[in-house]
Amino acid sequence: MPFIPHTETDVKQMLASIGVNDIEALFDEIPAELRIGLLDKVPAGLNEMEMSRLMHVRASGPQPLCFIGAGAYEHHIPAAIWEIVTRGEFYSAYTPYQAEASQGTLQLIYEYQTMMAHLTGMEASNASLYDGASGLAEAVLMAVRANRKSKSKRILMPASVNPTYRSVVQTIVENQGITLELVDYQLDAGCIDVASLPADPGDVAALVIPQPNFFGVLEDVNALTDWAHVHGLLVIAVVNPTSLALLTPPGEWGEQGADVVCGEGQPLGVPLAGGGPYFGFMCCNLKHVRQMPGRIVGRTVDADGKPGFALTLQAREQHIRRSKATSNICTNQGLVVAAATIYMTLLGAQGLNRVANSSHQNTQNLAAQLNAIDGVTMAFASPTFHEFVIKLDGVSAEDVLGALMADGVLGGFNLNADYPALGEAILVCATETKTAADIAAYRDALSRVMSRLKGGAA
Amino acid sequence: MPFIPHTETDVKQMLASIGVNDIEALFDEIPAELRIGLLDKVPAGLNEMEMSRLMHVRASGPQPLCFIGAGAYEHHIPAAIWEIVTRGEFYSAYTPYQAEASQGTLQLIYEYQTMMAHLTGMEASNASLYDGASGLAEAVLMAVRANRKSKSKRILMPASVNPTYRSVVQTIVENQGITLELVDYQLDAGCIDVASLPADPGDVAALVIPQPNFFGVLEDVNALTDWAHVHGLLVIAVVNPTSLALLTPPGEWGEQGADVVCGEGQPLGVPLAGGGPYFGFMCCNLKHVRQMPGRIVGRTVDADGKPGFALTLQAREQHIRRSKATSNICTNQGLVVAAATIYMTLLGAQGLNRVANSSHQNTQNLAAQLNAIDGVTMAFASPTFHEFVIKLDGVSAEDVLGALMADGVLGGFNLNADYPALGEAILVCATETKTAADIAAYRDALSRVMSRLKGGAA
Amino acid sequence: MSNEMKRNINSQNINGHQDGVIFEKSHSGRTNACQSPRESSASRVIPASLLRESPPLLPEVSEMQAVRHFTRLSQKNFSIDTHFYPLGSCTMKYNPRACNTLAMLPGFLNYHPLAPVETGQGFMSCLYELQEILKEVTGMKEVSLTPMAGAQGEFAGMAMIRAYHDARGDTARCEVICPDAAHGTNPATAVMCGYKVKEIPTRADGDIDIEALKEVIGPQTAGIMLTNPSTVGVFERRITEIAKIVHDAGGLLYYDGANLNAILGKVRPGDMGFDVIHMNLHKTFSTPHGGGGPGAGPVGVSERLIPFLPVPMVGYDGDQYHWLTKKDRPQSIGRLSAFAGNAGVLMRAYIYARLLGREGMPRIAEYSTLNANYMMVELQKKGFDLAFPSRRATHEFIVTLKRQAKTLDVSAMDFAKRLLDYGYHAPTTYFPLLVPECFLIEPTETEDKDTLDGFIDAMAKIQSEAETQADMVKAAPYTLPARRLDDVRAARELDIVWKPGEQTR
Amino acid sequence: MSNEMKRNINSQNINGHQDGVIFEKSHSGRTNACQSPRESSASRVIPASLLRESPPLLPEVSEMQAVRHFTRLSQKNFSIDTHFYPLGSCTMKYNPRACNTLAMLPGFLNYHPLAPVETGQGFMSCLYELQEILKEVTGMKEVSLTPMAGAQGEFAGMAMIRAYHDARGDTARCEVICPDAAHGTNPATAVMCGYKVKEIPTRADGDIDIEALKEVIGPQTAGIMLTNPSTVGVFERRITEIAKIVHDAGGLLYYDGANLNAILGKVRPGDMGFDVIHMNLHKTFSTPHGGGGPGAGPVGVSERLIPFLPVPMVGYDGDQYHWLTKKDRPQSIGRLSAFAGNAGVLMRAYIYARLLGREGMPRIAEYSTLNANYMMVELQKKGFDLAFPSRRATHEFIVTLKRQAKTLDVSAMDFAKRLLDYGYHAPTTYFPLLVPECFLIEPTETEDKDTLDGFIDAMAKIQSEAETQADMVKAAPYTLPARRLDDVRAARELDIVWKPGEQTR
Ligand SMILES: Cc1ncc(COP(=O)(O)O)c(C=O)c1O
Ligand SMILES: Cc1ncc(COP(=O)(O)O)c(C=O)c1O
Repeated sequence: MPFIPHTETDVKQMLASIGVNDIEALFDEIPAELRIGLLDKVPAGLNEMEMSRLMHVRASGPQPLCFIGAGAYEHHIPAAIWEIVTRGEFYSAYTPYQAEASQGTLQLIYEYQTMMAHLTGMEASNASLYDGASGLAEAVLMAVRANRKSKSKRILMPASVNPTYRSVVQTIVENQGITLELVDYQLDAGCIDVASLPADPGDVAALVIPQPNFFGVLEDVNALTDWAHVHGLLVIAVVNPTSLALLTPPGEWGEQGADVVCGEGQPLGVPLAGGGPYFGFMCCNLKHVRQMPGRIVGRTVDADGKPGFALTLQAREQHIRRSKATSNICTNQGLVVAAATIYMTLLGAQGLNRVANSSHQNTQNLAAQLNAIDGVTMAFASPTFHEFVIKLDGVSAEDVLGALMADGVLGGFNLNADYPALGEAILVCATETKTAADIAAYRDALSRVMSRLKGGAA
Repeated sequence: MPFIPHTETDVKQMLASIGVNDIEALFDEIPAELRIGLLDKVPAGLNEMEMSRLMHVRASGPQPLCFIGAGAYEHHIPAAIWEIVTRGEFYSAYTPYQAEASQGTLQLIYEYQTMMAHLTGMEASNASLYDGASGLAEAVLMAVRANRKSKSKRILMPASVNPTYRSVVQTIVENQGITLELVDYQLDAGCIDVASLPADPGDVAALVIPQPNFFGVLEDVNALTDWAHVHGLLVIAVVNPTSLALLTPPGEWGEQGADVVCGEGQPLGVPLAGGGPYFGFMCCNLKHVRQMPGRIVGRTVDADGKPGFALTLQAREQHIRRSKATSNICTNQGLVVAAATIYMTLLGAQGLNRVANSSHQNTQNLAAQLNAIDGVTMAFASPTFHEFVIKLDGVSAEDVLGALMADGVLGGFNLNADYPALGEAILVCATETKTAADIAAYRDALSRVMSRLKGGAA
Repeated sequence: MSNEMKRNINSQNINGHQDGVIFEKSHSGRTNACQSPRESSASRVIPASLLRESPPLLPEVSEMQAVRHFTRLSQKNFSIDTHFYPLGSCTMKYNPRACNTLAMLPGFLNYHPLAPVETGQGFMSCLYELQEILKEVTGMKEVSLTPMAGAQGEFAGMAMIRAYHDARGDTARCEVICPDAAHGTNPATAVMCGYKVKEIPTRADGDIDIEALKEVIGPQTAGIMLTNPSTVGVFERRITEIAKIVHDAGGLLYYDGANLNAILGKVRPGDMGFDVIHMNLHKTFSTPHGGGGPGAGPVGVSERLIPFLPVPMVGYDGDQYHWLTKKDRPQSIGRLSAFAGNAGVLMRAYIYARLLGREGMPRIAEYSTLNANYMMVELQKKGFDLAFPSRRATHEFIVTLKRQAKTLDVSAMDFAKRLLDYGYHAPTTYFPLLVPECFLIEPTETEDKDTLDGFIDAMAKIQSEAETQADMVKAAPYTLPARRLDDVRAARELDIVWKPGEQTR
Repeated sequence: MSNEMKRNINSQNINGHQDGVIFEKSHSGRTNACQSPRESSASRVIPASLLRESPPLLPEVSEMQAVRHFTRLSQKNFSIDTHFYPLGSCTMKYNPRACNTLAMLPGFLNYHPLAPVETGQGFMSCLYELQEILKEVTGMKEVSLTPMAGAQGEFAGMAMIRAYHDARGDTARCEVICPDAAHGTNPATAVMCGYKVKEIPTRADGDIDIEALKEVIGPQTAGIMLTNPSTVGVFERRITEIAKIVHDAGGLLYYDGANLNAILGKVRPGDMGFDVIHMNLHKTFSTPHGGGGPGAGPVGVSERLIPFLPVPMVGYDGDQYHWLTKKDRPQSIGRLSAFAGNAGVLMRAYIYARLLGREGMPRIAEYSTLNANYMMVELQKKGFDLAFPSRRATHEFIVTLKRQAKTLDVSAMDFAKRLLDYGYHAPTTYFPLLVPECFLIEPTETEDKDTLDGFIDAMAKIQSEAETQADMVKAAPYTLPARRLDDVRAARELDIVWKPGEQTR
């Protein structure tokens, strides 16, 4: 019996101790009419050898060259990370409820909090949320709670924020009566025009500022932050953590810095893996920490006066506060956070900076080369981090991406459905993992595809 | 600098403490004329990302269906094994010289010794030798030392022993004046004819008995053992450990059992990996244990009287006995032994028996199907374990194997070079990893190839 | 021997700097050449006003320092792979290693979530089949895998209930009923979905107080959140009656399926009359807890809630697997994550389910129930008080140490800490809240009898320690990397981010 | 608190049964369904006389029990990934994790050693390039990778020397010269190759006594086995002179290259005049020691020994990589292993070498030498006696505790055991044999200054403990999974195989 250690003798002794004749007797409180037979639609069990064979087949297949970003980024992941993270002591431990038996996990989270705080320029970090999108939803809920000056449940949400994030936020906050008001972007610049923001926005709880935004474009975060603060809005920053090795941390945006910082942690050592598990990070300053959702680890001392770590500020959480908690979150993304912590440790500020720089430069490089192809233009003139948008002339983005895929290149994310105003447009990314040859391969493939499709030939 | 933690400040402080100006000064005892410049032919360093890319390319390529055995066997390897074995505490520890700081490794080896002893039916096991072939060489050296009744350095070595093993033994023992005398096999049965052994072999130190032999055929080990003992020879058994779940353990061969048991440990949870690292196992009875080469772990007690483990009988070893040691072996195959120990633990006697059985049956099955192909016959009539020899009629083994490879099937080991008397013959293996479909795929491929090659068509 | 010497001898790693926080091992200027891309000289196009002025404070350590630090940290944890961990409501069972290895095959890890589905059919087929397996196991009509943990599954479930009422124009329903024993996420979720929470009490026999239910239910009731077996570890026998009461009032039934271990293959929430269920794959389906996550909380629904399931889901047209999105399912409550949820966790659960197979499912229920009942009876024989002595244990059961707290002044917390010294992780303490000084004990099916017996013995020993040396027990643990930690100070003198210039030890 | 209680409190895992040997956790009838093939009913063709009568005694435990047992065992080890491990002559440096991960890619692991080379070109290209790198690093003319550890490399080297003399008909050479400081494998190897060993002494300054060499050398001399830097941790300055003496006498020079760390990229054995060298890739090239192996001991040779190199080697014809065997190299001493040696170890070394690159090689020498010299000087400043105070340290150096043994009755062994309490693995003790009460200390380049300082501090503290509390030090360690073990009993009451009915603790 897979994973069941009982011998026949064990079972006999245990049943005798309980005083029943068979295991079935232990289910005698379940009403008979509810009992079921075999689960026919569940396939019969496989042994590990058979399962391994099956999964190897399913994991095989072509591995195309991938230039998609759009919220999940291919970065080099040092081998040490997952070898350590999957050690049983991290992998198979529970949430550190018994602090004394969980100092490893607790200290690691404390170190993680420290790294995230320094990276974002904030004073506090939680121990993670599910992912970047749901983390933004939690940030919105938190901002509504935290903005003591505002009574409104209005949030300004730029259209340059990842459209999927916007829809996740919508799903999560709408039942509490919070409304998201769209802030448009400039069609030529791909970012918000600060000058176009209303002189008197009324009572609004918060402004969300993406950096870089979904188009890879850098927003004028300083001006946006100051505008928000002048009008009593809190600022929620949604940032790419890799970019923070290079870009102004949200804590230093404008005069006062952002109030809540969140984002997707995946770029920090987490494999693409079909979309998860990733993790959402969230930081804020101490004045708001009691409004923050999720677990927080604090350093304290033990009975001998030696430093040690424990979960703290638990009065914010569902297991203590129940219906009055800051969030319903319980299980978070602990193991993924462990990976990110080791990633940041292995890279350090300089390594992360090189990742950011190299991604930026590869992207610049790719953009320049694609731009030279007939029928391909850059959608926006603004500076970008490690993504950019190309516009296609006379061909559909869908056809182009399909043709590229047949050539072994995943050319990017089709913006058509989310941003029809852009026409046929593709969001493209090149991180540090892309070599000059990869970039040339994309260029060559795209230029073949463009001339074929535009030429009308098959 | 990869893997070097020194900061500039560290280096300055350290040099100041030493009292030199630069690191170069530390090399001042090396004669200047011997110093070299850059190692031009060593390629420039790569970072992990670049190296990872390179190795992924080198590891890619077709993975043909493999029916080769001939000393290395594809078995299912439970995932848990290598996840545990590669834990830093096992992976990056040294030989357990400081017993108190190495109880993990030591206890594991003690458990390994126990399993091997029980598997082979012997009283003692060492902690491993390099591999099966060199292990046999050590067994020969040991037998010469251990056979007090014999003054000769003659060893009877059956031709049915793996030919590579025979040549390794030759390389290792010849400089000590030991001679290997070939014992022939029966061309129709594929094993030794006990009746054909000399009535008076003279003074011979030992007889080597393979079980199963290189052809997969089972030798009459009981009769062979008794013959050897009657004539004052020690018996060296070379066995496949998987087969021992099914077959009589050498400790029970004939009247008195074998004297030294050795073999290749690879089938016990060790990946094929292009040929290594594997490990050689060696067992004997207590009366010979002081002649055994290699490390041995013993259970003892600590200062508190609690059980603990330590290297023992070190007076046999080179670091104590130097030129009088039983062998020059120092580093052995510790980590691979850890894998084998976990393998045997996860499978248990029943699991290992099923592996043996299933391999045996798949092989029977495959043999029957190949036998039905025109131009293919079984070389030997004798019972086999999980390998068998086919003879090809009118085509060359080399051509057949080449054509099968083009079809994605590695059809076996070509016996031509080592056993020309067999004609065009191939040694074939099907372990428990082969499904009915795999077996059918081989049969179909071979029957296509045979009719193509025999038909003379391209 | 001086006192200081004595202390030195007995404290592991006297030279304690080895275990300070990673920042204390950092020295400025140290880098890991192997882990950073080469420096490139190409120019940047980012305006200076958007650039960071000083680098973030991240550790500067070598790769080996990092490996050593985190390897040593890991050793300070209890975990399933090292200890018996009978944490009630958490289902700490063995996480098969193959589930990890196979889910981490490069072909899966490198798959971009927005890559064309043509390039990920193997991956998607696993998710699709997992949907099918979970449907069958729960008896629900359709499953969405997207929620990323139990609590998000609860959110999805309650949001669907709300969407259902809204779609019918039944908008006055503003209350959700929860038993007082409910897990904290239940009321918290109800509030996140804009509901008010009404608590109903649990009876002395562990079942819900149906009279109380009848009193609070009404046209304002959107639904009820239950779990069965309940969080007090017993099977709610009158579940069919409860379902009828709720449905008759126009409410829907939410099933908190965090703990399915005791009913797998025995009885199904769908058959009990539930409208929506979430499952914690990181419990019943043995995906690892990872020191706090990630998990996965798929939701299953009855016929009437199908249109509202969160997207994406995986569809199959007989030829190709594809994502189902809001376009395909316009009434969906929408998305809960940027992509498809915790895919890697789902893969592990899929592998586990296939390893178990249809025969394995009921066995889980049988042996987890056997283990729990055995421990319950044996602990009772040793003199411990059960919270619900008249009932069968399900996968878990509750011991109350109220008597010990009162007569010996040794609390459940003290027992818990002392258990750590004996090499056992403590059971869940002080949950559910309604049982004073409680231990919620869940052994799971993967523990052998010797281990259970060892734990029972340890409990008995601690009991006798408590009787003779209460102070010793109250100051436990003694043998762990830390003595008892000061939680009050942790909250009062908040230290949640390390700052330069500090020294841990 | 009773004494028993006190002891209980302070012993980890009071409930010790958890750490017995695996057989004690075994219960008859337990199986791991997941890990065995299905039972098949087909008949067997094996005669009963060849079948086993009763199954072997292997553990019967669940997968989780196995995982828990071996995970817990692992935690009882010191290792590079957890501790500073300055074991002289062993080069315990960081083993980069990528070397493991990349060497274990499925494409490599599944490659059968007898598969056609067409299907393993990627694998073979790594081996070929490693041969080339090792040639360049050692300055030798040709390299064979096949020896499976240092000692087997030595064997190959000495067998080649013998084959060389034999090939020239120079068969009277029956002696091999070794310094008294030589590693035990050297004399043992010489004997395995049929030679007699002549020892020559080491001078007080650590160099070889050339006069003694001149005395023993002669027409009976097959060769000399040296290592440089020598096993006493100094560079043999007159190596060119020694080479001339040996060559003039018709002997060949064997270089024990177990420890190349201090000379990598600085000076090459080939340039010093050596005819043959083995390298321990599990030291200099950072492949893991694995608690005792596996290693790899490739050999490199000068021009005249090329024909004798052991096979297989990897050849490249500009198009395809292929195995070179006895057919291609008829004068080869032959094969040393069933296949091509410890291929997986070679792969790890190859990856390491490529990560280092040409610039990285001399850096290894520089920083390992810096660390050793720093520690040597600092320990001397703390009052420890150096074995060769007038010399530079190479990658390692020797402290002698003779004075402490004499005046305080605290031996090198006592210092070693007490260091364990401080969280440091002990240096190599009592080797080389010629230095009494010695510590051979090799920090390697991968340790940072703080760690070295911590070790130096610990040594100083132990010194003062030895002065005031010798008995305490002599009974160390106190904080490890075992107190000092009884080696004498281990050998006298030999218990090397567990037997049923026994109970460990
Ligand atoms: C009964 C019950 N409900 C809900 C949850 C919440 O699940 P999660 O932690 O995955 O969000 C848990 C787990 O802690 C639980 O035990
Ligand atoms: C100087 C020296 N020579 C030879 C050897 C033997 O190498 P191996 O243990 O790999 O056989 C060693 C390693 O222990 C050594 O240090």
